[in-house]
Amino acid sequence: MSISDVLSPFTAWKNLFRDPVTIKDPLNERPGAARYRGFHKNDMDKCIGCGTCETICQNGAIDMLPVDGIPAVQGDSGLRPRIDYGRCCWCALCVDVCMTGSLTMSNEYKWVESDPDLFRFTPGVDKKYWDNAELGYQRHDEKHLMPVAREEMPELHPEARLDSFVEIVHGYSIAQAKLEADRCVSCGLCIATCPAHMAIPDYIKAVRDGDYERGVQLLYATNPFSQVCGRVCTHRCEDSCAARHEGDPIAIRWLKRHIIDQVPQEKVIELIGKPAAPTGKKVAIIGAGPAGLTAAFDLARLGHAVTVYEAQAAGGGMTRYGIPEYRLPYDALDKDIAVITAMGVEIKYNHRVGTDIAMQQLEADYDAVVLAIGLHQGRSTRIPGSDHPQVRKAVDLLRQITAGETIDVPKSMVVIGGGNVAMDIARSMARLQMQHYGEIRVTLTALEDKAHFLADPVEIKESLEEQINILDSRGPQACVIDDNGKLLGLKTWKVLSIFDAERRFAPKYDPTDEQLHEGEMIVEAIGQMADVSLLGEALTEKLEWNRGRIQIDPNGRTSENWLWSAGDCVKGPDVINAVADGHRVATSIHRALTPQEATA
Amino acid sequence: MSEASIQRLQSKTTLKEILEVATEFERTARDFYTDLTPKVHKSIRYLVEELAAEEQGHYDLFTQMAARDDLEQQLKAEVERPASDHKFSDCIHLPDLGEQPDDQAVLQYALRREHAAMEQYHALAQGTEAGPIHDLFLYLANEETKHKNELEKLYYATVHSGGV
Amino acid sequence: MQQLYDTLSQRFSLGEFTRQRADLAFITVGAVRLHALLRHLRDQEGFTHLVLLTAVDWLEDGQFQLTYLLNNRAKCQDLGLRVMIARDNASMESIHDLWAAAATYQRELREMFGIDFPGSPRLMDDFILEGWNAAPPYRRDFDTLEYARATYRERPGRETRDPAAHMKQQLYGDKGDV
Amino acid sequence: MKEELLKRIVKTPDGQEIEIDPLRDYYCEAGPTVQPPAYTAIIEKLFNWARSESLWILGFGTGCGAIEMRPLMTPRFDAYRYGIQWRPTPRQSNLFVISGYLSVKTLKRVIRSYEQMQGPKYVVGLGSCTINGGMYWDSYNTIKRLDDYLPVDVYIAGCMPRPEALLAGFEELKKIIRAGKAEGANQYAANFDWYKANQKSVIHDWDMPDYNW
Amino acid sequence: MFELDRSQYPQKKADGTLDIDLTSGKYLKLWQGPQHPGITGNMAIELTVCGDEVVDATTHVGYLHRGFEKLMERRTFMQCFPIVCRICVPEPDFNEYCYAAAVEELAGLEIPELAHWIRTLILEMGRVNSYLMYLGGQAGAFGQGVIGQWTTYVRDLMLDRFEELTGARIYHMFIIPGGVRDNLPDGFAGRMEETLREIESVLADVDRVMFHNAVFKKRAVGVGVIDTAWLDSYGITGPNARAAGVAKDVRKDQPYLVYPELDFEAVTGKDSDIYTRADVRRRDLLLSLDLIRQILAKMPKTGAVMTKLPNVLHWKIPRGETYVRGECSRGEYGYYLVTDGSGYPRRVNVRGPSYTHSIALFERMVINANISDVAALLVSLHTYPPEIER
Repeated sequence: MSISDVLSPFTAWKNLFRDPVTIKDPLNERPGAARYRGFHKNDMDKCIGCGTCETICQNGAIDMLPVDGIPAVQGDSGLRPRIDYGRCCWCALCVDVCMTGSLTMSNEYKWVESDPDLFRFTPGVDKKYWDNAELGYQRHDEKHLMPVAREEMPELHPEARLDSFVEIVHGYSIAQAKLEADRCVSCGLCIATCPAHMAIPDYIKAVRDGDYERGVQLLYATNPFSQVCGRVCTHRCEDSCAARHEGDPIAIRWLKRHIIDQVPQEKVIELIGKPAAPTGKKVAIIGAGPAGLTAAFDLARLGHAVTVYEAQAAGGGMTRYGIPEYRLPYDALDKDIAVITAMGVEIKYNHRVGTDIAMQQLEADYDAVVLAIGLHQGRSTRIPGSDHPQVRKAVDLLRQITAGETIDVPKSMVVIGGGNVAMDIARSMARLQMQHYGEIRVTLTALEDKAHFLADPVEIKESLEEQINILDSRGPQACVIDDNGKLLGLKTWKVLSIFDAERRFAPKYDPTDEQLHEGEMIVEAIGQMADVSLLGEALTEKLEWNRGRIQIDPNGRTSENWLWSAGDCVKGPDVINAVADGHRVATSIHRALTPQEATA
Repeated sequence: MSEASIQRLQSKTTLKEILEVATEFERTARDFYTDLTPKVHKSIRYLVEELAAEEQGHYDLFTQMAARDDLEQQLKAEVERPASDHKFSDCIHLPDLGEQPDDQAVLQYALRREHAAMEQYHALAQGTEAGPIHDLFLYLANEETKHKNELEKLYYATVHSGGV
Repeated sequence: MQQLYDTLSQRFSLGEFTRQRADLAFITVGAVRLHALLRHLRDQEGFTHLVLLTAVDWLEDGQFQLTYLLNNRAKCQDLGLRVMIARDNASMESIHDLWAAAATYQRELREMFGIDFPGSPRLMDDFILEGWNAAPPYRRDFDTLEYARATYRERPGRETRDPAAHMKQQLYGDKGDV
Repeated sequence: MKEELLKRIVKTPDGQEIEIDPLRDYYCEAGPTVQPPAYTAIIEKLFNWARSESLWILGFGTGCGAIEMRPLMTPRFDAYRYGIQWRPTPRQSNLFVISGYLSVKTLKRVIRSYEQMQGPKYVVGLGSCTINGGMYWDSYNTIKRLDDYLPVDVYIAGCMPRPEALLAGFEELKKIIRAGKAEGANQYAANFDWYKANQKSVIHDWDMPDYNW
Repeated sequence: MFELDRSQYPQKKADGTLDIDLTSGKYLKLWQGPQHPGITGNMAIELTVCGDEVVDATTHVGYLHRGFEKLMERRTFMQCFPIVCRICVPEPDFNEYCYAAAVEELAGLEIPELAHWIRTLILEMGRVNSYLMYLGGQAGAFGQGVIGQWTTYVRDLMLDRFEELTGARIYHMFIIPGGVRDNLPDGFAGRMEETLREIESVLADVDRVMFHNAVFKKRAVGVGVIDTAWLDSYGITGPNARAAGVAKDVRKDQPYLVYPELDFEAVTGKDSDIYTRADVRRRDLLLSLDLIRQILAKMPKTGAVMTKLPNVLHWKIPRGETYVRGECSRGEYGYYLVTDGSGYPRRVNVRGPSYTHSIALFERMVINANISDVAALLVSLHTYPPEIER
């Protein structure tokens, strides 16, 4: 200790001559930093009400509640997060996890109330002074709290599949499936979109947990066509997936397939369990497609005796006779059908109702009849020349290929249509061409431009990989036939626009842009219709019709109380819709066949 | 309207006569559809019935119009002939409806007819001076356009249903 | 660390050895000779610093795991000793005679897990909690949320909906059931 | 109950032996009473103005939020210029800032300190924890709603609120005081039994008199 | 000057209680805290005094207990991230770092290099703040209020840097399992340099007014000596140990993050009294300022700050256990994490240096002290109550 220790502290007096450091108006002079995690904002246009913010909030600060003027629609639950500032800790995990990036934070931080109940609000709905704040916490670009890219599906290389009907998609390995299932946030927005309302988040969880037996049980609770739907479902659920907003949607379809791939068929049958005791009631089902067989499965499980009449030699309907083997191998389909027949369903193949057995007979012999005949008649453009024998319909050709009939493979051909059926026939014929001639000459023309093709984008991508020449925006004008009656090809005009100002389908053509697409064969793949001739004149007249289709009530029952109808023939083409429809009529039939007191 | 009917219409010079022919068109069309109804499959009868009702509506309009005396002056005016566009129905070729036409055939016929009617009424509207007759043709042109658009949608949905 | 394990296993019967990092390993040891082992480690092997003493409740196995984490200040190595003791009437020899600071850890373990350390100073005094009359809170079978709900009042007015259930109710709930 | 709170015989320095019962002998038993406003409105207004301009905060950092009090009381934010200052003892304070969560153990001390403060007195709750439990909503050791145990005048949202938010809260409190609406102490007196019952429902070892002024 | 020999004072019995007759009239029980200006944070010390001399002391903690270790067992690994920082208010970042590092180790995650640098930067910034608070507190314990006024001001400047970097002043929630939340904002290094200069200028004043101050020296030199023999027995780490001449600093001994790439030596003292401990901290603070400069100069400017995480909503970590430590301003801070293959930690144990310092050590060293020195003694150990009871 020295004299300097006594004097040194007095140097503090120099501060007398400094400017004060005090902030003059701290209430107004100090906005939060650009990254400040202040009060919440929510962009109502972006929010889909998936509730992931609620899930991650460790404080239980977020409630999902309906909001006036925001209805539930496909892909948006209509709920919006309400935040309790009696719980929040401003960690911004909700912002980080937000699937759409709708939830953000402002840099405002002053909120004083005497009433503690006022600290609950729905950002974006309850107007707050910070709603338009420009600064505040945003999620860093690279920071997602979950992977955003879909696990890639291993597939047959295009070169390897040019001449082969072997299934293209290999299916996920267990490790891949776990990674893909891991991406799901279990919000459940997809369930409403799935026509069968499958328990999607639950079975994805089963994949995560590796509990495939539970997965199979979940699948079969809503869908007996897991092999089929796991491969060729239109998977509209994936359009409602919360993950699609900032990445790829979860591969729901592939995960479904993965589950069913993991469990041997005997185990599947064991897991489903035995059907209920026989009720003594008999049901006839016309058509062994997805709708008919789903209804058959449900009814058989409820104890009813079910007989299915199928005109073709094998079951599956359009999934067998319309979808090529490289998309849906027949043995996969056979497995689904085998599980259904294991429930006691009898399928009479090669029995065409109306020819081999009359409708009246079914009406007399059974307690209920389901009409699930699908759409097996191809539509024609009816342009000049379309009645030439080398102008074929896609469904007929596809059926022939499935049935193993010999087809006179043309060296070059033109397909009319931009849907999946068009892709199917183009790709099937291309494979046959490759097998026969070693080269592919298939031209596909469609009215729509590529952005509006009805076909799945994957189908288009794969068709191009398989050397299909796809010409979009071409309107067919005539099938050109030479003087010897030989088909030369298809004449088309350029489509200028496909929709009118009101977004209505009304294409305009440019006749000066005319092309001739050379082809020994032309295949029309523009649409299908149901062949209702089996009904006979009397029943046709008796039934009520609704705009071209048999009229049914919401449960699938026709105006004749013994007859129900389901599937494509009443709902239009879609496998999963057909399955949903099958369930619906089965429930309705069961209720009709069961005495009231038992159901009460 | 058939080709013959259009020529009949062209040869007329006064609106009154045109209106008479138009009324006739609507009537024959209505009768055509009405006669067709029992011939088609029950599932598509709704379509033919709707078409017949549509024509009946137009027929009624014309009949009322012709009965009004306050239109005398206007009905004497002369009109020009319409030009053609390249709409969808141009390319739907007139079918032979045959004994039991299906929905596609009926739709194709109806589309063609609606299109021609639309063009015709448009031209007539252009050729008349502002007034009730002008408004009527505009209204009808608009009606036929709307109807044609609906039919096109229906045609697409019915015939091109196999997109998936 | 492997070397250390080999040396130690000549004198003590040791259980599983887990090398977690180059400078961190865990060894499972029996409760009986723990005290002697700790003394050996402290006095002979240079593990003079008791980093922490804590417990893990393996409820499903009916066991508590006591973890004694020691640090060798000179070699900059850490060694964790795992001791499994029965969960019922859990009791363990006190080590406050080896490290005075251990008494505090043992007080906490007594209060939070209900593990007895006979002879440890002020063991039964309230430490962190005051007037606690429920099960020791760090035990796995003590449910803190349930306790909080039963003891304290939450502010009313909270409710939430499950998106999937809400969509079902709004979009398709009753259809097919008519 | 602690040994020193039990009834016992003690020897005085001069050798006398006396019996003491700490909970009765060391405290006054009288409960709080509702204080009516001053006899004329103008005087009450003047009082309220004076009260609002001298918010003396009790220096008891009950939780996290206490860390923002120091910047507030030092030159940068300088709360003194607003008539706000720290006091080391409840006797000199009229504002209790509950800086976030309260463990049951602290709640007991908070009640004691609050009751020792001079009326009219005010309570400010900082952050989520005082409103609805905050991030400790599922903790076995913290209370969830401050207003169950003490009358609260103003809550400030945040976790934790910044010094500026605190200042905004104090400004709001001043307004309430000037409006004559900061009646916490009277509310506490009027609903004393309700508050006491709530307090005792969570403080299991109640070893103090019911009112500690 | 400070008696270590307790033989003439009352002895403790085997059960830890004091062998004295409290009713003898010779002794007095004196409570400091939890509501007391001479206490650091919300804790209490129960003193038994004879005259103005302390004969026994008991530290009472638990006033800030929220049960973090329990709460974390019912939160997913990501949900634990926001709550850990609350365990230590003045220097929260160590919790974030230790927790993140422990999770990353058991989950097998590698984090990007830039994140390592930013983490180190944040930890050093936090250390600066913590020391600045300490200096104000230490001076304040001797009645020198002005130091606290200065250091709180410059600490606030550092909080401004924290705010622009992390988005918050106190609870930064920035070191997230997998990396850090963002890169430095534009122009950060320049503003940081200004802040560092301001702190250095204040520290120069502190040096003159506090450390070269006859009053401070009189009160602090030779008072509160920690015997080197106690170091292991009481688990003493950090500046408390380094002031006793033990050059132990985790940053140097078991280096983590980017410390191997920084140039520094552990700061030590000799005399192990209050003054030396304060001086060690002052010099360690200067070291931190230097480290911040080194980091800003050497760190990569761009790159990823987060590694790819699995879906955190159902993130499971295989069974395992680990201990991750760091050198915080008060000594060794560590997280012991046990996982059991589920989506939740099986057990988390937080080892804060105050745990041993403010209970076992303080109770030992306060004996024979004057009542007036008790507050200064407690402050000189630099303890933060919330990390004791968690």
